[in-house]
Amino acid sequence: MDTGSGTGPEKVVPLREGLFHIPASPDDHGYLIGSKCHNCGYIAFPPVLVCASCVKEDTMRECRLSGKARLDRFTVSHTPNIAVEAPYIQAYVQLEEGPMLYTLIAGVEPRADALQLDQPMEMVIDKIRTDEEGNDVVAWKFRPAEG
Amino acid sequence: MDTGSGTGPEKVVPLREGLFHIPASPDDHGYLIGSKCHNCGYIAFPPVLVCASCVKEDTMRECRLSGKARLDRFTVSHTPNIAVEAPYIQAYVQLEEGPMLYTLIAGVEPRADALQLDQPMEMVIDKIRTDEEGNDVVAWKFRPAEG
Amino acid sequence: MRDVVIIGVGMHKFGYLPHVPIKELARVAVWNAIRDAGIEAQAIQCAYVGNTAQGALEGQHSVRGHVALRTGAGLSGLPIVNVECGTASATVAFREAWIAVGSGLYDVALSLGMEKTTSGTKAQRQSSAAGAVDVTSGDGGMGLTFVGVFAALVEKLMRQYGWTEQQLAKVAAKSFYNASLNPNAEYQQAYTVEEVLQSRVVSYPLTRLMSCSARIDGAAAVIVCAREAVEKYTSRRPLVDVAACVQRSVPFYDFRKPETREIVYTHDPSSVMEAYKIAGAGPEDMELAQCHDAFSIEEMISYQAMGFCEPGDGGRMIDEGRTALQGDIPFNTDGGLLARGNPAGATGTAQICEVVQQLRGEAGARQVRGRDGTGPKIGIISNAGGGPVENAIGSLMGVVLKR
Amino acid sequence: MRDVVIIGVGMHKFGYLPHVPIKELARVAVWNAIRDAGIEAQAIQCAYVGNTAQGALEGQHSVRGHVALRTGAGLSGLPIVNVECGTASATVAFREAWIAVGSGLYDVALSLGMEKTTSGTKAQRQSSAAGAVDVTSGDGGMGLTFVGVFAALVEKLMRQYGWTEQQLAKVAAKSFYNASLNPNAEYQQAYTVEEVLQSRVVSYPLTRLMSCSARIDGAAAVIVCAREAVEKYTSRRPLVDVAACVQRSVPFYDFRKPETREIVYTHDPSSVMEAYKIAGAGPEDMELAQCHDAFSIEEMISYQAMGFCEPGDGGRMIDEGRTALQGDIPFNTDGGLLARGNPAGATGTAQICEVVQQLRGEAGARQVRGRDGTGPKIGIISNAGGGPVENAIGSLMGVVLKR
Ligand SMILES: [Zn+2]
Ligand SMILES: [Zn+2]
Repeated sequence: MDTGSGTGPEKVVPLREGLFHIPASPDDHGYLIGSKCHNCGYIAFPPVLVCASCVKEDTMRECRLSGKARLDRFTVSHTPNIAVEAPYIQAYVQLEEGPMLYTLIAGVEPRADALQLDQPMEMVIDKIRTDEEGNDVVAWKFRPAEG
Repeated sequence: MDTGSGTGPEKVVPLREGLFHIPASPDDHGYLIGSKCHNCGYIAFPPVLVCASCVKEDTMRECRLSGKARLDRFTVSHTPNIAVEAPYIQAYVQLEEGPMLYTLIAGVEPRADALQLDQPMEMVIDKIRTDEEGNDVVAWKFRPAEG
Repeated sequence: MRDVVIIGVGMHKFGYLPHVPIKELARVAVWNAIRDAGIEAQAIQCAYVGNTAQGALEGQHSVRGHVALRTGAGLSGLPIVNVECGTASATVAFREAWIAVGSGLYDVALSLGMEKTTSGTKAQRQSSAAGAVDVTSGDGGMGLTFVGVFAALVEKLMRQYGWTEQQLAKVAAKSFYNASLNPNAEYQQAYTVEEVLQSRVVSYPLTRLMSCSARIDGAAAVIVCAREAVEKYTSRRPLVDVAACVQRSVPFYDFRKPETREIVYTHDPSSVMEAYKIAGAGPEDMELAQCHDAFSIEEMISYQAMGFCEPGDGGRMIDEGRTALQGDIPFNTDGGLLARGNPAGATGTAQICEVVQQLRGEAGARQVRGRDGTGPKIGIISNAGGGPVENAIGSLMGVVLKR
Repeated sequence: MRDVVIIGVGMHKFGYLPHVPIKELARVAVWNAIRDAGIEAQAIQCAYVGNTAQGALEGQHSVRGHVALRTGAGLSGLPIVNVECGTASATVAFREAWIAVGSGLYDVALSLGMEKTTSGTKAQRQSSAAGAVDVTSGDGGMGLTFVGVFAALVEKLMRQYGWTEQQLAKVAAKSFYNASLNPNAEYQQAYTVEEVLQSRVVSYPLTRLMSCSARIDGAAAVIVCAREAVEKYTSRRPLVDVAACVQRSVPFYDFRKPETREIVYTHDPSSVMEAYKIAGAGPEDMELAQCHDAFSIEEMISYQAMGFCEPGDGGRMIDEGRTALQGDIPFNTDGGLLARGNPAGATGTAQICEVVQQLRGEAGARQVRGRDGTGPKIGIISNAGGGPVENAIGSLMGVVLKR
C-alpha cells in the first residue's frame, strides 16, 4: 500500500483526520485513536473532549486503541450504495476497551455463515473508495482475528 | 432572444418557475406573476397562498403584475459575486400594486448619478447568467421606464 | 406548569408528492388544524416548526418555519421557532408549544411538523440522512446504512428470542392494513404477510416492506391551549389532555456493562417510563400506543420496551393479535412510520394527530374501541430522533395523551 | 411564569479560527459558563442550542446541539433542542431556556449559540447565507447581496436625514475601539475614522470596515436559573434578572402605506418597545444597549428605533459621543456585530454575555459606569434574524436585563 508520501494518483488519504493512524510501512500497524479519562478510565471512540461519565473538564487524553474486538451482531446487506457494492456485511463490534462500533466487515464472504456472534475481530485500515482525484480513501474495517 | 422551444445551447430557462412569464416572441411581453386577495385587494409578489392581511383560507388568486414601479432606493455595488460582475446596481423598487422588491437594475451605467429616487421604472426579463449546459438563465430586473 | 390541552389537529396527506411545495404541505396541515380547533387563525400566539431536510435539499436554512407559515399559511407577527431533531423534530416542536403554553406566556400555540424529501438531488438526500448522526465520527461516508443498524439488531434478537421472519412480516402487514384505513397515510393498500416476506431483501432479515420509504412528503399540525383559557377560544370538544410529555437526549452508555447493552438493544425506554410516571398511569392502563417503527422490528421491540410484555414476548404479542385494531393494546393504528409514512420532520405531530383522533372517537374505519367499548381514553406515544443509540446522539420522547 | 435570572455566561473567543472544530468552540463556551455560574455541570437540566451554518457547511443536520454537547461539552441525558433563526438563533435559544425555566419544568437551563463559518466550500457558504431568506422567492441566485440591502438603505437615509459618511465611520471606529478592549472580540485593534473611510467600498456608501466579517467562528453560552431556586444551585452573585424577553416574527407590512415604509426603513422597533413595556422601563432608564449592527448604519438607525433620539438625530448622537463607553447610553460596548464579530448562530448569546458582564461590573477595560457612577443596573438588547424585512421573513428580538 502506498502511504501517501507521493503526489501520484495512488495517494492514500484518510476518510477523516485524527481518528486513526494509517500504516506508514509494511512493518507499521494501523490503530484507532480514541480518548481516555484519566479520572474514571472511560474510553471513547470516536474521541470526546469531556468525559460523559465524570463530566469534569480536562480529564480526557488521546489514546491508541488495540483494535481487538468481539463481534456483537451483523447483517448481510443487499442494497448497493454510494460507497459499497452489494452484498456486504455491516456489523457492530465491541472494542475490548468498551466502545461499540458500527462498521464494515472485511476479509470474509458476505454470507450469513461467514461469521459467528462473539467471535474475536481485529481492526484493519482498508480502502473505502477512490476519490475524484484517484486517491485511495481509507478508514477502519474489522475482520476475523487471526490466530 | 431564443425562447426555449429548441434544445440547442441557447435555450432560455427561468431562474425559478412560476414567478414570471418569459416573452414567447418579440411581440410578447414578460410579466411577473403575483397573487391577489379577492377579499381585501392585497397583492403579493412573490405570490403567497394565504392573505397575510385577511388571514382567511382561499382568498388568494394568481394575478399578472403590470411591471410598473418607482425607484425607492439603490446602491452601486463594487464587489463581484457568483452571478454578477462589478460594479452593478442593487435597488429596491415598489411595484404600483404595492410590493417592495429587491432587484438588479438593467439599462443604465452603474453610477450614482444614473438614477433618481422615485423615478418610474419598468420590469424587464433579462439574462442573469449562463448555466452549466450553456442555457441563458433569465429573471426579472428593472430599468428606467421608457417615455 | 398550567394544564395544557390539544384543541386541534390537522394533516396534509403523507406520500410521494414531488409537485407539492413545502409551503402547500404546511398550509393544508395548519389550516386543517385551525378548522379542527374551531378558532380564528389570529388566535395562534406562537408557533414551533420541526423539519429536518429543507436545508440539505432546498437550501432553505434558518427561517424554514417563517417562510412556510408566512407565505404558506398566512401567519405573521407571532414568534416562530424552528426546531430540528431528526425524526423527533415535530415531537420536539409539540413539546416546546406545550411548555410555552404551560408557562403562562401564551394561551394558544401551534406546532407544525413538515417535511419534503422528494426534492433535491440524490447526493443531497444522502447528505441529509447522514447529517442525523455525528458527521465527524468517521463512519459517515463509509456506506453504512440506517437499515443495517436495525437489520443487525433484529438478526441478533431473532436468535436470542426465537422471533421469526413470519412474525416480523405480520407486524408490517398489520401496519399496512391500518394504513389502508387511513386517508392520510402514504400506503393506501394492505399487503399480506407473504407479500412482505417476498419483497426484496434490503438487509437481512429486513425486506423492503419491513422498512419505511426514504422519499416521502407530508405535514402535520397540532394546536394546544391552556385548559383554563379554552372557553375563551373555542367550543370544540372533547379536549385531549397532555398528561405527560418527556424528552431526554440519549444518556451516557457504558457498553462494558451487559445491562447497558440490553437497554440499547431493546430501545432505551427511559422517556416512556418517565411519561407513565408523570401521567400516573402504567402500560396496563393504556388503550392504544404509537411507537417509532421506521422498521417493523422496532414495533416488536417496543412491545417490551414500552412495558406491554416481558422481554422476548413480542413475537407472541403479534401472533395473538393483541396489537391489532381489535386487540387489547392496538399499536400504530394509523399505519405507523412504516405505512402511514415517515417524512422525518412531520412524523412526531402525525403520531399525536392519530392518538387525538382515536381519543375523540374520530378515527373512522380504524377507530379502536378501548377497554369498555366506548373508545379509548388514554394512549402513549414513543418517538426518537437522531443517530442510533450507540452513537449516543439524539433524543428520546415519551408522550401520554388522555381524554 | 416564574422569575428567571442569569447565573452564568461564557464565551469562546470570536474570530477566524479554521482549525478549531465546533465541538471545541462549544466546549469552551459551555464550561466557561459552568465555571462562571459556580454550578456542577450535572445541574444543567435542559439545553437549547442555536446555530445556522453547520448543516450547509459541514453536513451536520438534525442533531447539531446533541453532537456538540455530548462529544464536546460532555453533557448527555438532558433534553436538547436545536433552534435556528439566522442571526437571532442564539437569542431564540436563550429565550426558550428562559421559558423552560419560567414554566417551572426545570430549574437550570443552558442556552448555547455556536457557529463555524470558516469551514465548507465557497459555494456552501453562499448557500448558507442565501438560505436565510425565502429561497423560493426568486431573487436568490441573482447575485443580490445582504450588504446591498443596507447600503441602499443608508444611501437613502443619508439623503433624508443629512447623515454623513464621516458619521457612519465614527460608529464603526467606536465599535473597533470597544472591541480592542474585549479579549473575546474578533477585532483586537482599533481603527480610526479615516481607516474606516479609506477601506474598500463594498457597496456605496458602505466600506469593508463598516461591514461585519462573513467568515468567523465563535460560541457563547448563558445559564439561567429560577430565582426561587438559586440558593440550591449556586452562591454566585450578583444575579441578573431577565426583565423582558420578546420575540416576534416580522409582521405583515402593507407597503402601500407610507408609515409602513418608515417602520421598515428604520428597523421595526416593535419587539424592543414591547420589551420596555414588560420591563416597566423606557429608553430613558437604560444604561447600556446592544443592537444588531452587522453594518455600522444599523447602529445609527437603532439609536432612533430603540427610542434614544428623535428620527434623524442618530448622526448627532454619534458626534456628541453619547453612545461611546463614557456616554450616557453606551452602545455595543463589546464591539457589536461589526467588531466583536457576528458568527450568526452565536451572536445573540454573545450580546447577552456582554450585558451580563457590564451589569455585574466585570467588563474590565470597557466597563461602563452607569448613571450614578456605580455601574449600570439595566440594559437593552435588540437583535434580528432572517431575511431583510421587506421579505417579511425572520424574527425580531428585544431583551431587557437588569441587576
Ligand atoms: Zn471519567
Ligand atoms: Zn386579504
